[in-house]
Amino acid sequence: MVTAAIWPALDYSRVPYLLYHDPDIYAEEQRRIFRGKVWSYLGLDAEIPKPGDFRATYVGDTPVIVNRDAKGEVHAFVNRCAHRGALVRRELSGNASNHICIYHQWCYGLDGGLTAIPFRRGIRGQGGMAPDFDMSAHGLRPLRVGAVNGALFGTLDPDAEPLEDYLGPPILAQLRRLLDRPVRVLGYNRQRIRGNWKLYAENTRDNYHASLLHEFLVTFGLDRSTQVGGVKMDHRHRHSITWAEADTDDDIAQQAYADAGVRSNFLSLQEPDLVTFRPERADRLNLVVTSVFPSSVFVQISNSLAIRQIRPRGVDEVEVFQTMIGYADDTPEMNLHRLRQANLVGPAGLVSMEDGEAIEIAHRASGPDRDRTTVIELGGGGVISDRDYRVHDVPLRGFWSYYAELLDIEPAGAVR
Amino acid sequence: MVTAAIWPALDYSRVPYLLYHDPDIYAEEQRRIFRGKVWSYLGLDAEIPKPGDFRATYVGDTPVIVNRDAKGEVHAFVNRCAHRGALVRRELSGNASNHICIYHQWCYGLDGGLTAIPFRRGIRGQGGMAPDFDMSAHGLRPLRVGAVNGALFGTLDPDAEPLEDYLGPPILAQLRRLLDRPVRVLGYNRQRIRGNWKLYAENTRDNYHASLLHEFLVTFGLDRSTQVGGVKMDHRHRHSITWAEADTDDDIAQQAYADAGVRSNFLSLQEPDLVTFRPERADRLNLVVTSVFPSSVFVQISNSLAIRQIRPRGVDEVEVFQTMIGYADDTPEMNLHRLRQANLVGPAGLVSMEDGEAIEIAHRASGPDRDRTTVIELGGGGVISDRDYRVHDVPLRGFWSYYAELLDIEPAGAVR
Amino acid sequence: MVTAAIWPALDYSRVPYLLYHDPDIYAEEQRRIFRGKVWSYLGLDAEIPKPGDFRATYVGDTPVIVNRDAKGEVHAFVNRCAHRGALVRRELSGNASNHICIYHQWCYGLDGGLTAIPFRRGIRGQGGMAPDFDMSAHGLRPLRVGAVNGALFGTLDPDAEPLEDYLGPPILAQLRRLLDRPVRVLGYNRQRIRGNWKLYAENTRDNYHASLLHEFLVTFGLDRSTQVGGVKMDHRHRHSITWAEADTDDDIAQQAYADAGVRSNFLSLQEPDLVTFRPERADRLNLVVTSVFPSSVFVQISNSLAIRQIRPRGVDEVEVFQTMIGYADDTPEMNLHRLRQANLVGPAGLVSMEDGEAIEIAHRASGPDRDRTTVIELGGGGVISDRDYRVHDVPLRGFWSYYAELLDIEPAGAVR
Amino acid sequence: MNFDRLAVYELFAEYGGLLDEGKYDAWLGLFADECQYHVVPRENHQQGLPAALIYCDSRAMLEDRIRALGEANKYNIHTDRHIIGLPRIVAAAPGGLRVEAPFAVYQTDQEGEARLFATGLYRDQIEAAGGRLRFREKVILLDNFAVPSLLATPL
Amino acid sequence: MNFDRLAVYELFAEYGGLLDEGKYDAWLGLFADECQYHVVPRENHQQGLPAALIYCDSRAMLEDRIRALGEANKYNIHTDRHIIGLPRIVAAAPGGLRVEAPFAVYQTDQEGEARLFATGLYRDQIEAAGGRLRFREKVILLDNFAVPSLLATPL
Amino acid sequence: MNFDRLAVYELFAEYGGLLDEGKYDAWLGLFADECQYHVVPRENHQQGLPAALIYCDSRAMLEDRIRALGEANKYNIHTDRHIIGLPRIVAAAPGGLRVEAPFAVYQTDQEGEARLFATGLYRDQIEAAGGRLRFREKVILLDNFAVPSLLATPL
Ligand code: FES
Ligand code: FES
Ligand code: FES
Ligand SMILES: [Fe+3]
Ligand SMILES: [Fe+3]
Ligand SMILES: [Fe+3]
Repeated sequence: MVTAAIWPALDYSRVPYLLYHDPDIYAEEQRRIFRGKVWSYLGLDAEIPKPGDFRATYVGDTPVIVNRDAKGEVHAFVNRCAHRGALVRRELSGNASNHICIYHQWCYGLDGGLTAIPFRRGIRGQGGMAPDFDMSAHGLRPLRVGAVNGALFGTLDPDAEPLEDYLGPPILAQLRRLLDRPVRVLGYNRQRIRGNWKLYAENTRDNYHASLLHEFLVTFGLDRSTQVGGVKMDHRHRHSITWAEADTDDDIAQQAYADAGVRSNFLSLQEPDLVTFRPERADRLNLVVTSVFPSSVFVQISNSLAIRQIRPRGVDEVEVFQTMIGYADDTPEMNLHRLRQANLVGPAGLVSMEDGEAIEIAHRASGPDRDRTTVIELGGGGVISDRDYRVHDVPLRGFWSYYAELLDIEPAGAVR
Repeated sequence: MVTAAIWPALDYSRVPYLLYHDPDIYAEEQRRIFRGKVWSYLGLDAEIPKPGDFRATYVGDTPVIVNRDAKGEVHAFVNRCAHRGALVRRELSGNASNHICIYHQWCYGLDGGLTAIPFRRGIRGQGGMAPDFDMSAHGLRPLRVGAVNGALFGTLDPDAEPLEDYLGPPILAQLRRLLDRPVRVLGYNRQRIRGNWKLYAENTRDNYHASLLHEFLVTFGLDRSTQVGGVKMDHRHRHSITWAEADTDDDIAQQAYADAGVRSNFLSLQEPDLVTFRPERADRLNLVVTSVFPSSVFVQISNSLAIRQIRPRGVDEVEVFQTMIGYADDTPEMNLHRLRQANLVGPAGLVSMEDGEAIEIAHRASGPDRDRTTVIELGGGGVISDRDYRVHDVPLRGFWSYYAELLDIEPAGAVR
Repeated sequence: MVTAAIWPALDYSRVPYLLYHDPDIYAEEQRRIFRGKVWSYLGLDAEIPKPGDFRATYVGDTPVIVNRDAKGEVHAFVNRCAHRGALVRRELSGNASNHICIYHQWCYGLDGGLTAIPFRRGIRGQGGMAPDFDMSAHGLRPLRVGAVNGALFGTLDPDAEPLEDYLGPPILAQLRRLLDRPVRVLGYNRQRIRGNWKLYAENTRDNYHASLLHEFLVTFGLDRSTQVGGVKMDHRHRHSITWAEADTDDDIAQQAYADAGVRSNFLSLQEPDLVTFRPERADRLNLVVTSVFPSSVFVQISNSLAIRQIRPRGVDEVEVFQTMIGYADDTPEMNLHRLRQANLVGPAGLVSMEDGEAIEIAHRASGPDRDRTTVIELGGGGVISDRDYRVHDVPLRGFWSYYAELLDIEPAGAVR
Repeated sequence: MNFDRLAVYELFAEYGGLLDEGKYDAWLGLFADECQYHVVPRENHQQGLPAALIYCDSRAMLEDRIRALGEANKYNIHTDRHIIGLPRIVAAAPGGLRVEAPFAVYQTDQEGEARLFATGLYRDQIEAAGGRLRFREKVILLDNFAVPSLLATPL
Repeated sequence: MNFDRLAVYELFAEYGGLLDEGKYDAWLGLFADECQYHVVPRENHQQGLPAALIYCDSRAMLEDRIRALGEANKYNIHTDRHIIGLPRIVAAAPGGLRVEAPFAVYQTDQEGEARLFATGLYRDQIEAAGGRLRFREKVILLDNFAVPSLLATPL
Repeated sequence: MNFDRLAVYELFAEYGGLLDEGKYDAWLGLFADECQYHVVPRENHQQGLPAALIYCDSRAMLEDRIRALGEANKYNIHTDRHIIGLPRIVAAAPGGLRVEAPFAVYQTDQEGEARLFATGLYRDQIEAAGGRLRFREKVILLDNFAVPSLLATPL
């Protein structure tokens, strides 16, 4: 089993490739992280507005149902029958007054409690369950549910800290900003990447790669490392907010990229709407990526708004499940604008498709020798802290520091 | 490695999901069970009537050849060349006077003995095998073969108990009933289910699920839990016979299902022949499912007769290989009737397709947390015994009790 | 982990099937053999004639780049970015003045050295790498490169013995014979075989199988075990040369095959050019297969010339990557002749397609019981030595003896 | 012949299109009043064995199965996609054609993952009546007779 | 109708052929001056949600994307292969046709390994102008909306 | 042109059908007396390298290979299934056509498990002689040039 000895550097600036490729470590992550004391994004209030509305989702690789009961309260539970382990709810979404497993038709209420067992008393007084069978002890495994402005989170650990404490003030502020009015779901997209889930978790925290990997950003002038921006983290540095402000670098942008030897010949589009930022708030933020440990990401890129779930699918594959949102009060023009800017993100996204490729080639090339390590020291090593500039990858070390804590492999004298 | 500590209940009423998902346990099962002292169904005399007739089959995941020699005697052996391990016989069936491996053309007789090695003495007196090479020590690994009314069984353990003792009187009686006259093979069907083989082994022993999962049975009035029926087992409870009698519940059926809240609106078919039971014997049995540990099943559903092999394909997949049979003296009408009722079973079977789905969703949902368990106590827990009613899953506990014995993980004080 | 106890025979005449199927052993092989002190064929000088020319290849399953620098010198390095492990060069071949990783555009020179990091000094003096970051310590992992008449070899072990010592006189002589004039690459072919890589390594050393498995050889009179031929090895017996001379057995061929009961009815082709040997040298050699441990093979079959890389792809799959060559001074007629005789080899090769099948059926049938072993004693057991006849498989034992040495599982008293 | 051939092409295009949309009643409309529909494992076909996976020797049985599918059976929730190769007219008899067409069917699960579900050959009798073509007999030779998961919706 | 149908067949054959050759500019020539091109996950289509994977409601946007693909985006180096089933003419209006065709796209990586990349349905509006057919609207219903790796080159 | 195109369609339908039935002699009948048949890895084609997987520059060589397949070679026992997309007529010269068609071939093993075996493009020269079409040259561009297992039966 993996131990604290695995870390060559105390500030998490070196990550051994083994951590991305070992199946046993993957199983540990599912147990100690995803089924542990973290909070995972489950969905939106707006997706299950009416009593009986339900949606299937995942916490790590554990299938979960979120639904709203008759009283309007939201419940979440593991989608596995207490009888013989079948998926109770097979549909991805719908409306129902209870959940009936197809195998033997055991029936569960919207709170996950077991409500009926066919032939529980047998037939002609023969068979069925023993009279003392405790229905109340055989419900669907429940999650604790919390919410921030209609964004639903859940945890499988009854003793997990409260959601607001888990997120911390900066993250809370950003979620409240993004969800400051009723949302409308525009649709979903999914991407199956042949790489370990942590490569994606790092990618969303990686301020350094954006304008270097996603040339479209620079080529068409959408986002540059020269803009005013930076990163903010919670006090544990497990979460991170990457932010940038629009039009704050016209002076130096071209020069800086020229110096870095990076192509930045600003082409123009026939349909500029695709990259036109229409401010929706007092602030000038046109890029905000809020990563919540371990696997939830809230994204604003220009006027394209999305929430991502990172869904591990074994040690070698990850699904990125993305919910595209707008606001209930969007004008038809703004709605069309968002549908057009949806071209920027997702598996076919003009500023995101590269991530799929980057993660796959990193997973492939790092597989063979697993004792070698990555280098994470843009913005320097040492103590992990917020930055008000963009050329750094500090939040990755924050991710790993909390990862090590949960897997109980923190090196003695770890620098965090 | 797995130990006796894995069982939370002494009467096998709780099965940890780990047992369905751990690759090491799968390897142990192949070694201790399938290549151990059990007997496995290999095929039918009727499939290899003539000298030289052979068929390829499996014992667990080990490829095996069954053939008839010149004297009319049946032999079975592992289909792996003694030289460098190639599959000796590549065809699934045929007629041959010996088996020649394509790699170096080593030749084996119909008794599995090594009969010839090309250039054994070399050429020009140079090369070839050492003179003292013992041909007789390098035959194909043999199985002991036994038969019941033309149903062929084999075991890889020379010290296994005799077949008849292994099966025991009730199983023997049922096989002799099913095979009480010469059979004719009508064809085969195969189904690849993405689930552990034991989920299928449980399914065939699960009296409780039939009319709940397979709605067709009730909807079209073919079989109901309210019929007179039950289960019979051998004295070790490793095998089981699920039986039911036709038309024995017209009084209470509808009421019972209504009480259980299970839909039972008896629709009717345009072509009733599909569900019409034509008695072929004195008894009224219209459903008999005889499960022989670990992986052989003999089935009568109405006039549809079949023999199934459960073929494990790694820890996550199983193939159900089914041989559809009739009798040599079937009239053309009865033959057509059987071909029509074949619609009931197999991968597209109107009363069996659900099993594939049930097993896949159970395998999927039980994968993530493997320390949790199933609940097996329909018909109550405690001592395992025959039942003369249908709402129970007792034989599953019988299966697990013998499974634990063979894997040498019986808990102290096990209740069997 | 595997130990010396695994060998049932001291002369490597018995190989346990476990060695072909255990994933941990596979990982050990990659570490101790392929990334250890062996030399692997990388490609040809003729494939990267100009400065900046590069090709992607593999050493075991480690992706490697070979290129020629501005000074005309050849370098090879692991194709994995020193930053976060991405594949640096994604194209299989081309010409470039440096290698730029797409993820963050770190730039490497043709010697593998790290030459540039975008925004290394940050922007506006903020961010970037720490000033003391040592560029020179973060190049691409280098291989030592050696060459024999334009055939490029590489090793990841800086302390590996010199290439010429590794190959030894007989192998060197054969490579120099095959590459005695400038070569021209005619093309490539690839075959993905569902079997362990060692089954292929054995196959190329297996003198015994040729005319028995590849009936075409005998049927159309291209090659026979009755020809004058044999095997030559280096002093460690890790490499081997299988050789045969044309038209040296017309006297006894038919009789010998008849005695062996092997069909040898010499059919004739409408287009004899396919099997016509056009001598290109003083010697009469029309078949030379030079196998270099662990995974390089140089082949002359009639006038068809090829170099093979055995590329392991996990424990259960291997790719055979074959480079078809001719000579720069081939006449158009000879060029056409080679294109026609290319029909003999490769995945569709008339004298090679069987190997794919033989390896797959050996891998499949040997999987289930892994404690059983192969038999390798054609030409007798005991001390490993050259032979001047063809009916033997002695070089396989040579392969295993060196394999055991590198994996450090040599049995005490091993006979080599 | 041209008209015929194009009408045959259109018939197969409709056949696949209607199945993939789940319009089973409209799909039944492509069969003659007297028709047969059989799904035969290649294994049985090769050995001359009569058992089929689906055996409907009358329109009644075919309609029964479609009804059962909707009313009683449970199966994996999925989307079918038929790719049917160019049909080949093997024989033309007065009022009827013998036509063969290769096919591949993909299934996509609810989470959007596709897999190859079936490949095989349609061996059909087509009758021309009232100016339109309908299937009098459809024998589906299933190449991959080791059926993945289960076979519910028609091939 | 015959001419139409064969011209439609030819249009789809060209569509797939040009994409697989990477001739994107010639491919753009198969679209009308005013055209739309959308790739819609079946998941969204079924739930009546408007978001698409690729949403080009003008020829300008479609051309922008093709240009970005060549000038700015990086993606897995691969070869596409379209297998398009027989197109089905759903409706014929004056000057235009509504046509549907099922498709499967395979991708082969640089090392020659193929995989099924996409299956789905083309739901198109085709206009006949100047004696040739062009796509006025192409809606690509993507069955396997859990996109393998990423979606760069057009479906 | 109509007649031509439908005849071309029929030719490809026969081509795939005969191969999948293993009727190799009848299949040879679809080739002209002077013909070529080459299977070319896309890798070599792209790099302008001449070597092929199968190189038959005369009918004699093609017949030799078919004979060897039956008389001498051993290979995995399987069933082929060709799905050939709509052929595209690239050029029409007097007495001949240049035609391209995409294809996918599935193989099913003896136990009924199917897999994608090959995808690629037929690039053919077709000659019209004696009222029927035959292949004068068939170049098979193999996309997945990392051949699964082995290549025995013709693509
Ligand atoms: S498994 Fe759910 S009811 Fe039995
Ligand atoms: S492996 Fe069977 S003869 Fe050599
Ligand atoms: S991984 Fe190569 S530059 Fe970052
Ligand atoms: Fe990114
Ligand atoms: Fe069942
Ligand atoms: Fe060989």
